[in-house]
Amino acid sequence: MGFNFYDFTALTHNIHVGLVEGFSPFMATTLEWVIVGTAYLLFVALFGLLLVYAERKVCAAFQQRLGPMRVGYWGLLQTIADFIKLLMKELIMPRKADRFLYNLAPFIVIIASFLAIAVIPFAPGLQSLDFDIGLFYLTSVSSVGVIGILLAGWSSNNKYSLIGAMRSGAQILSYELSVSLSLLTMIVFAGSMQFSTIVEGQRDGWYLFTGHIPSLVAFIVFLIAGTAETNRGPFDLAEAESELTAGFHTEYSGIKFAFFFLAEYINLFIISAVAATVFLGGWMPLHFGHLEAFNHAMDVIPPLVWFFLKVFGVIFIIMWFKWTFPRLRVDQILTLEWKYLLPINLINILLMAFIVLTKFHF
Amino acid sequence: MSEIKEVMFNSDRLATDEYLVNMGPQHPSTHGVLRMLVKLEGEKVLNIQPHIGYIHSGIEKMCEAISYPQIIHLTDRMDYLSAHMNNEAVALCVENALQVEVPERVKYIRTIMDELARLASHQLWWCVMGMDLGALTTFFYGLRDREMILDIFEETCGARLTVNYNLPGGVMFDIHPNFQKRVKDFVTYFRTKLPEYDQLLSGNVIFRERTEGIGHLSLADAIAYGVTGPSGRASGFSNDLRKHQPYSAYPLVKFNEIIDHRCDTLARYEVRMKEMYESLSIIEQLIDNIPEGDYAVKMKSVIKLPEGEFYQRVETARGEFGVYIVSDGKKNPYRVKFRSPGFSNLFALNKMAKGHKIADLVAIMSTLDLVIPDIDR
Amino acid sequence: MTQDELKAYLLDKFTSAENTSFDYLICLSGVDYPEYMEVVYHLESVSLRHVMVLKVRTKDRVSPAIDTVSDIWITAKYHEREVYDLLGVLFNNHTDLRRLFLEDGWGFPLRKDYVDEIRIVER
Amino acid sequence: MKSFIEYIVSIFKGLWTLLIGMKVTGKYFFTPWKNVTQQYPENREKLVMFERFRGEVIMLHNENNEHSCNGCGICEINCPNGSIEIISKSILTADGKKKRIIDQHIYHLGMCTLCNLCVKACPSGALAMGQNFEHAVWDRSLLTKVLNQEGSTIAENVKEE
Repeated sequence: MGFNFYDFTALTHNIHVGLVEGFSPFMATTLEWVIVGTAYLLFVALFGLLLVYAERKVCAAFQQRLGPMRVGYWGLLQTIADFIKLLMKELIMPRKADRFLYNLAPFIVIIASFLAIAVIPFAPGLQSLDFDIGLFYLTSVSSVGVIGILLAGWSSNNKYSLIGAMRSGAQILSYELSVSLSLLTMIVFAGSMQFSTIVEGQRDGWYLFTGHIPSLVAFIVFLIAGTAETNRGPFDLAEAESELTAGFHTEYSGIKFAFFFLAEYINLFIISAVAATVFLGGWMPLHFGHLEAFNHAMDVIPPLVWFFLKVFGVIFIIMWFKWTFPRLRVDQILTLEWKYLLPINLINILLMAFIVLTKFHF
Repeated sequence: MSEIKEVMFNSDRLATDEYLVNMGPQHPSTHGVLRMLVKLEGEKVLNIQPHIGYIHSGIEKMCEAISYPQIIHLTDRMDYLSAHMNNEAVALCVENALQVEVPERVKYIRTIMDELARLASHQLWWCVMGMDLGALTTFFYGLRDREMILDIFEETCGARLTVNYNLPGGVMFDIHPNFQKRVKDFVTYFRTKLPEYDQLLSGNVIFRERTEGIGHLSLADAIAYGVTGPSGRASGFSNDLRKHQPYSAYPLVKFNEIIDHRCDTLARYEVRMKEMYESLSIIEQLIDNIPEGDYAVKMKSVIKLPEGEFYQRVETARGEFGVYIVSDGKKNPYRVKFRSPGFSNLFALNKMAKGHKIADLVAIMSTLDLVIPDIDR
Repeated sequence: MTQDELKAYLLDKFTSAENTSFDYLICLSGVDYPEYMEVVYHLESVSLRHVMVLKVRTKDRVSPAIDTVSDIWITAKYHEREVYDLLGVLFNNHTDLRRLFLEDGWGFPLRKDYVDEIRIVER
Repeated sequence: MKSFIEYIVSIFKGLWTLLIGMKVTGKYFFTPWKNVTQQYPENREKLVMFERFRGEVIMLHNENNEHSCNGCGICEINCPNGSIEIISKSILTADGKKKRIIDQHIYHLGMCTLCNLCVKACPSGALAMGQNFEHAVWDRSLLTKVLNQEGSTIAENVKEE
């Protein structure tokens, strides 16, 4: 079984064929589930740790510091040490908390992130779900997470948590609109909601470049709304530590807190991955129309590397936002959405439709 | 459908309620152990009741048992960010009571030190202001620059924060030979960094949205509540004692009293930012002209104040600081009272934050620049 | 002229008359003297820039009481609470005379006869 | 129409101020060699405190293990916190006279506020401020120190009390 860095279709196909031949259909399906599930779990855990480390180092560099330096070479093992610490911590529950919902909330948050990650195309053949409504599915499952946040805030029986959860609810419900509309702009342009089609459509140039101004506007709006969607600064009202100590997860400790923490970073990854896929061509290498030599040089770099380069690029920009800007106030966050992003988005869709109709694109 | 409507508009079942939140004593944005009982309606602040005294250290009582030079090391610990000014207030009060004229050199050194301390305090305030508004990076940039001032303090005074540098009759040591060069280096360095502060925070659209028109404190209220310092000057209350009752070398320098009439959080922010420029210019005027001479006059080994009452006011980074000493002719004061700026400023918070959001409360508290040991004493 | 009228008249002269107008209360301190308590007001006029010190003695040292000035200068409300807290001077007509720093039932630590054997070490 | 133009302008102005802010942080991100962090235990060898730094009170001893403290107690009087205690003892001098000299100069570091008043007040210059700042100990009693070294004697040229 040859291993191809450029196309994983053969690998996944071979595994599938091998399983179907070796086991009964039911067993084969179950085993496939287990393998895919384990792969995603591993990926999420490791990538979450990596992102936490990256965030600390990036933030340190913005602030002229060094960041974690003690555990491992350049502090590489710091997040693992932190994770072990979180695992061993006592799980504390407020006496008057709603036991069932309090325990349920972190799982809802993290399950929502897991559901969303399923449709992300990492490389050709490395995607577990390839619907024809992929983008639609993604926007709908990613908004399930807010239920977890609301539950966490309400059930902990803490006023700070409740305020944080309410802020988060208002914020995510509003920004869901902007995320969807900016993606809708690109759907109009791409003509499909299926991730594989969208990526394939960017073979000759990323949508960010081929879609003229509307796609650039959509990209900026998506970045802003996506940052808000992940509850990160400058939109981190739900856990604004200078106002609400820790917002909705004030009362959580140990592994349950780790779930919230991990979910935040996985959401960051999802938003960046969607941005990379829809606007920056996913795993597709950088191609410019007729520059054959350049295009071939770009093809040498494996798609998986392309994908992660783009994802990290977007993640870096979102981190840059967080470590530069002050936090918005709750009414300003809604003003920004309803008075600025929404009208811009609506006009943007019109423009995009006009461009698509007149075929005024590359 | 009609049922749903009934439920939705039935005011009994949809009653809103006020609720109380204890912000503090352990809260990230109260800058110490201050507890505020905040009455909220949703996010809106209805009433704030500050509860203080968590780190009351009884300095006024302690002062009654110790001698005058020893008082100074306690005033360090009240408003630790304005330690020099607090010390100077006590030193000046004792000197005035004894009618001692300090050498010119002492006056210059004290003034430069005051302004350096004011800069350090405003830098820390700036970082914390950014942090309270959620821009964490400002904290590190501010502390980075503050470090240079603290190094200057450490080299000359021997300590970074609780310097205890002033004594009745002069200062504890002469300035270090490197002092002038270091201060000049710092002034040139900081002049390049201050515009960066503006780019990062002052000009930022989010920051302006968060501060403009928030926390209005009218001139009449500022006077009635006794809000002094930059917070009062942002309401148009001209109260800079460096201008009105100049002490030390302040009569010799030219500087502007920064007054703003916009009365809001942004005005308080900008007054402090402009004051940093004024402080730099005061230092520049003095640093090259420090006259030769003694760094202290010889005082008696046991300082006894004549019977009577003495009051001295100085301008610290937070506002007007007063020392009121009642002496009965012994070597210990009969009664010492400190008028601390933070105490009066704190209680105007309720007036300013009423009707705003919780996030604004944090921003307003930040611009008041409270130091809790200063309030509790 | 009764005492109240006198007070009102004097305070009116203080705060609003053109050549006095003491509108800014700098400091309000209480001092414990052997026979009486004294409350000292440091006043300044913002427009005219002159300063005045006003002293009021109480009749009694054990349970001293004087009228509040918090209706004239709002900041006095809190300064008076501090004086009450530390010296036990009662302020008549004060709207919110509670202890400020210490808990209820604590003595008045700034009085000269205050004894606290645990926390105060005599040298 | 005017308000519409203002609306558009405000968007671009807002974005511009945000970009300026990002420029500042970005500048520091891409110049990591300008980082200001000092890694403390690692740089212990290179770490030199300023000569006036007040870390603790020490008593100066010369090479013959002699100090210049005559036990006058002025430092004890001048200390605001009572962190200095002087215990003196009587000895018989060579010519048969009784003389009080210092036995132990006890210094409670845990109570000291490092205000420098004792050093300033000392008439014979026996005390000084040390630069050591690593005072952490497991037991509080270790913070009570005896400043005159064991077997040390008073230097000859010091004025008697």
